Amino acid sequence: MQDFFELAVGAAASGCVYGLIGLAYLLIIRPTGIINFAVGEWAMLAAFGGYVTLTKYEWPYPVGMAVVLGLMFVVGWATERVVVRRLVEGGAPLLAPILALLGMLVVFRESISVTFPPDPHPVPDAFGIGRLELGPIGGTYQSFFTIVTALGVFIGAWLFFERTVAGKAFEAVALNRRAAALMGIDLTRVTALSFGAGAVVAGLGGLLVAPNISAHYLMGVPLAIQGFTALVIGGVGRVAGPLLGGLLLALAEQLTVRYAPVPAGYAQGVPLVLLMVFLLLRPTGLLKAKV
Amino acid sequence: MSALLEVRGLTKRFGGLTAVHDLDFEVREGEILGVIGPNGAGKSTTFNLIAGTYAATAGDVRFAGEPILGLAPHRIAARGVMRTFQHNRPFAGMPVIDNVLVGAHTRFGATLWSVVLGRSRAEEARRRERAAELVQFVGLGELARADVTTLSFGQGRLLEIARALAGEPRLILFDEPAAGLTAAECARLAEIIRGIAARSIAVLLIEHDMHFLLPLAHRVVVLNFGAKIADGLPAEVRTHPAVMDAYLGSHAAH
Amino acid sequence: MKSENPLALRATPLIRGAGAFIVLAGAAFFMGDYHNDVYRKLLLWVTLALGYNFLFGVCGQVAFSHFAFYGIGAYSIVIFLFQLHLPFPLAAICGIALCIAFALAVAIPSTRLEGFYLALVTLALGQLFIVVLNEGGTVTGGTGGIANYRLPEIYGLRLRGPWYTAVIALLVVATYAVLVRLDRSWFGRACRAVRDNPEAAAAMGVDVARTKVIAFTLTSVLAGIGGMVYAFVDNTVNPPIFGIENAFLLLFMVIVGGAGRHAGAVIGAVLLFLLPFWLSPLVGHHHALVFGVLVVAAILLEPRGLIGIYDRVADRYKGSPSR
Amino acid sequence: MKLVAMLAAALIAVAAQAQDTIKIGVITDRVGVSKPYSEPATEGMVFGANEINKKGGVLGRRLELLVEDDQSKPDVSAALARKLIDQGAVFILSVSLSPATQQQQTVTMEAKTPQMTPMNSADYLTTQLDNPYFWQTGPLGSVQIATLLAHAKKQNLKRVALITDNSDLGQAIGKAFRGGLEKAAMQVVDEEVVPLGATSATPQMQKIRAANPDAMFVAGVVTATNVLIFKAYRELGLKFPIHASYNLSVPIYMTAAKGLVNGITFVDAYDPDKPEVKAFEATYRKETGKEPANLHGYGYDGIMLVAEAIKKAGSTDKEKIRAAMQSLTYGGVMGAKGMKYHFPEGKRTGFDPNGMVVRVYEGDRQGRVVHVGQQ
Repeated sequence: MQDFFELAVGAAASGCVYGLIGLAYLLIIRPTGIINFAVGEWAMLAAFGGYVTLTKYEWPYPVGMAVVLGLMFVVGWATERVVVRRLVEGGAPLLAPILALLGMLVVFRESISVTFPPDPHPVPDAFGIGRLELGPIGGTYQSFFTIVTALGVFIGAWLFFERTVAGKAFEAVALNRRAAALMGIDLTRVTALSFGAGAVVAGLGGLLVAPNISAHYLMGVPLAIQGFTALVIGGVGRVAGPLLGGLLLALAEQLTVRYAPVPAGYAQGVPLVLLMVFLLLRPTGLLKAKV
Repeated sequence: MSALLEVRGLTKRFGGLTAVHDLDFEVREGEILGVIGPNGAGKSTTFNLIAGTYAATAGDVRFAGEPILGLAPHRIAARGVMRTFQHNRPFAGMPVIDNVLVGAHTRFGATLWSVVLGRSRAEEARRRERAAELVQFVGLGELARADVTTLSFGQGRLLEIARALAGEPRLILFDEPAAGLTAAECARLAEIIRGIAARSIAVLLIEHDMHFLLPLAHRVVVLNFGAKIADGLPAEVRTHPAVMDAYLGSHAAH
Repeated sequence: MKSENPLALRATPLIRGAGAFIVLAGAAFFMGDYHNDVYRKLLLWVTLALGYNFLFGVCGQVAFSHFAFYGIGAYSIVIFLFQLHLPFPLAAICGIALCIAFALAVAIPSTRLEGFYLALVTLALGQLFIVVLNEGGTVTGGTGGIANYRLPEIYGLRLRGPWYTAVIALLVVATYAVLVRLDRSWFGRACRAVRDNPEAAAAMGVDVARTKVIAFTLTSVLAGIGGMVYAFVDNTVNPPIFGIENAFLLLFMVIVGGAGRHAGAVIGAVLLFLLPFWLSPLVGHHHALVFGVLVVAAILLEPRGLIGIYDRVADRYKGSPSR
Repeated sequence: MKLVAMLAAALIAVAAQAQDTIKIGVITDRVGVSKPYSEPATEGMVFGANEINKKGGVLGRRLELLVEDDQSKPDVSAALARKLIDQGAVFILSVSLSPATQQQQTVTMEAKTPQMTPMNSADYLTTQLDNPYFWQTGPLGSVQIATLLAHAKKQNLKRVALITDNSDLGQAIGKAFRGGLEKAAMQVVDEEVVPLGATSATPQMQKIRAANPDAMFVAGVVTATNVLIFKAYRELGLKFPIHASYNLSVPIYMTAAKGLVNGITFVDAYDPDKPEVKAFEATYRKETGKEPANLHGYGYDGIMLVAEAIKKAGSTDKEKIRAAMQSLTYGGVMGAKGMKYHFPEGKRTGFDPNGMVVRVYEGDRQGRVVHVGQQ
């Protein structure tokens, strides 16, 4: 049982990371409908940012983190400006920006690949390596830090969409771009902001998970797939969707390994099978959109 | 004349709201039946129930004596009931003539196997010729090879009609065909619908605009609040007090 | 029309196909070993791109299982021939049957899903396939795959070198012919209708689910047949070939060339397959970066694919109004 | 007539020029999954070729490396093998993915061109295909586990756990490790796989902890995944000893796994105290200004072996090179002191089964050799 609690904390931390990546998708899907598979590469960029600022130059953690996330906003904004805006304003079908961003995935990955050596680069834990015990629940500092940070981001995102005028503007754009434009909402600005915010959230996910998985040039695609899976399981209808989906996915992955009586090599296939079954039974995700 | 389409006790509830309540009417062979009513009278719901887009809560719809309620839309089309859409829904990636050929989908006899072996060319040519005739019939002859995205709204509506005709229907369902058309286009549309009836294809016309519908329809059914409030010849319906009430009431509300 | 010789009419596409085959296959006999090898693999990519274009470009289904089916075809023919020792035709039929069974098993439930949900299911399937290959023990040879076999003799002939290239050329031409015929039939139009507007397609009598299932199964089987041919290109099969990376590359090929257009798929496959071969000597290990930039640029400048350039040029010469 | 004579003269000149160098093909991965291992090995080869050329080359001719990038794609790899053969390579060195090396073999076997991998360690490379033109001098997974077990003999292990990743080499070495452990009559009480893309290895380590083994064997070769495993090991406060594959011998662990590797035993093909290694490292630093590592050594030994074989053959005739290679005995940078590559009785794996060493991490540093060979 102690194992279970310990595992639950670690899995929750992984799930929060998947959730953050899922949220990065969601922030962009909401106003634009664009599925951006390059979010995983954004997480990778931030992880490398963490390596440079925190490991190489040994800046204090909050400073390094703030600088990296600030840069991520610029990266997201620039991605929209250079790649997406032209296609959206040119009236290209929705698939065109999705695929252009898939191309950007290659560009981001290869930029890192030619800049840094191919080995994994260490990124430090926020509070060093250590364990925190809260009654029966025990886990690493980094796990708790990840969970708390991610929850903070999700609450912030929820408040933004539910409680602020700007959030309503995002929502309005999501429902109907033309009508939103008539209402005086600056579509271009909303789109650019959504990409900036998406990059920050994905980057945060990358920074939080990097102490475990290290920063390396092939880390992006698995995160992109895990985040997308979280999004699909949870549903795009609500802000909490990706978080719920991420937690479920991480629990499924890790509990399978720990408890399912399948040979080790096949354990990695179990979440895939679960995902397929889940999609076929409930293609709209767990949380339905509010009507 | 016998009834081609019989609607009996048709009811549809969305949650607590009854959109259509215990509706009865019939469409006879070769006639133009108009269904009118103010906004929110349940016209569109009725249409979608017959076309198979919505599942009914209760009732029965028979086409040529066979029950069709609850069948998937493509099965209803295969029986010979074709439809148009109020908001044009062309297949954007195809030229006009190919759009019309999609309408003939259920009339192709060639199997996939014979297509692969190249044995279906004669049928394809025959159907294409027939589709060209229909394009001509609705007046889009010169645009047969054009990209559908270049069509005007009115031309798009005509394409909807040609596409529905290509399915060799015995009944066509029109969903507010005059909506968004200019007066000249409406006149042309009325002419085409008469031409369709003249080919002994029955027409069920759901329409908001009385001025368009009444001169065209052979018989009229009037709906309000999901129920039938009147039916009969256009002349009778025009002066029916309940109808005037419903329409004036609805206009007053605007 | 009727006065013409009906035989001549019927022979035209056959002659065109035969001509294309002779050119494609004949070219192999003027190439060295290296170019022949690249050419063989290129032709296989073209086959895959043509099939994937039908699924994605014509029928609008985003799936990432194409390489899994390529792998099912490749592995099944090898396993049936050299482990179960079936005769060649029977092994081929069993391989195709296996592809059909898997495709139906995926497609029938998946038609309930729209757009990217199908993508996710097939993405999971693609990853699962690799897991199974790696864990398959002696049946799949694990990570090392299967090697040490040769194309069996058929009527005392063993096709090698450019002669085997000719087999692949035949595959390309046949795939192209089948797909073009389907595309120009009621089935192709139904697929495009389903892609453009499923609700309107249903109203026109198109069984949307059935159309999707058939398109998915058909293109998956074509991929499987391609895989069977691939198995004898290098006489070895191993898991990395059938991974997700290649599925994404296939998607890029169809997009860059022009989704929904057979010629576009061919252009995309040729360009993107050969690009690393050209770029690598020029820019060294930056070639993958340049590849990415070129793909993005192509989509930005020609969202409808490179075939769009051809269309514009053709329009200008014909003098017909531009789109 | 004059024209023909001129053309003929030109042709002869071209042919003579082509005769000038001996072309060695190199198939590496510069962008794909094998890049972390392929790049340093290739650098080692380039360094070695330069060294040979400075000393006058082989048979009085310069070595020319034709380097091709297969992106870790086996089908591309086979095509590149043909390209290199078409361009006149008399030998091909393969340092990309194991399946890529395997697929190249289908070509070299047909074209009767000598091929060697100085680094790939999957056992199947020489067992699946009976290719007399192929050699492997990377230390096999089966040798790695045997060496580790010989060193651990005095620990009297009975119950052991095995963990690996799902990369193709990780799986192949995992398989070899399992075979070795079973052969040594140990009970593998738990076997785990950490897939690529996993964000935590805690569940695997918990399961191993529950199985309570005497020691854990790490067969994985993906550095990032191994770091993840060691992190979970530390975080769970586990104490059983770790014996790891040769992947732990790459120097990156000293920086990428700071504070995580102390006390881990690993098998290596490299002894920093060996005179040949000291000489190699000194000249490498001097020539390139960079710090060499064991991965460079694999590539360096690879090109040296090829040069030796050509020298011994006295010709660039592929058949003669093949015969020379098969009868070669050569001591290089890699392996324990005094180890020599050789291919006795037609064997095509050249790394002496007793040529591996065992080392232990001391803090973040890779310590000295504590054990040699399988005895």
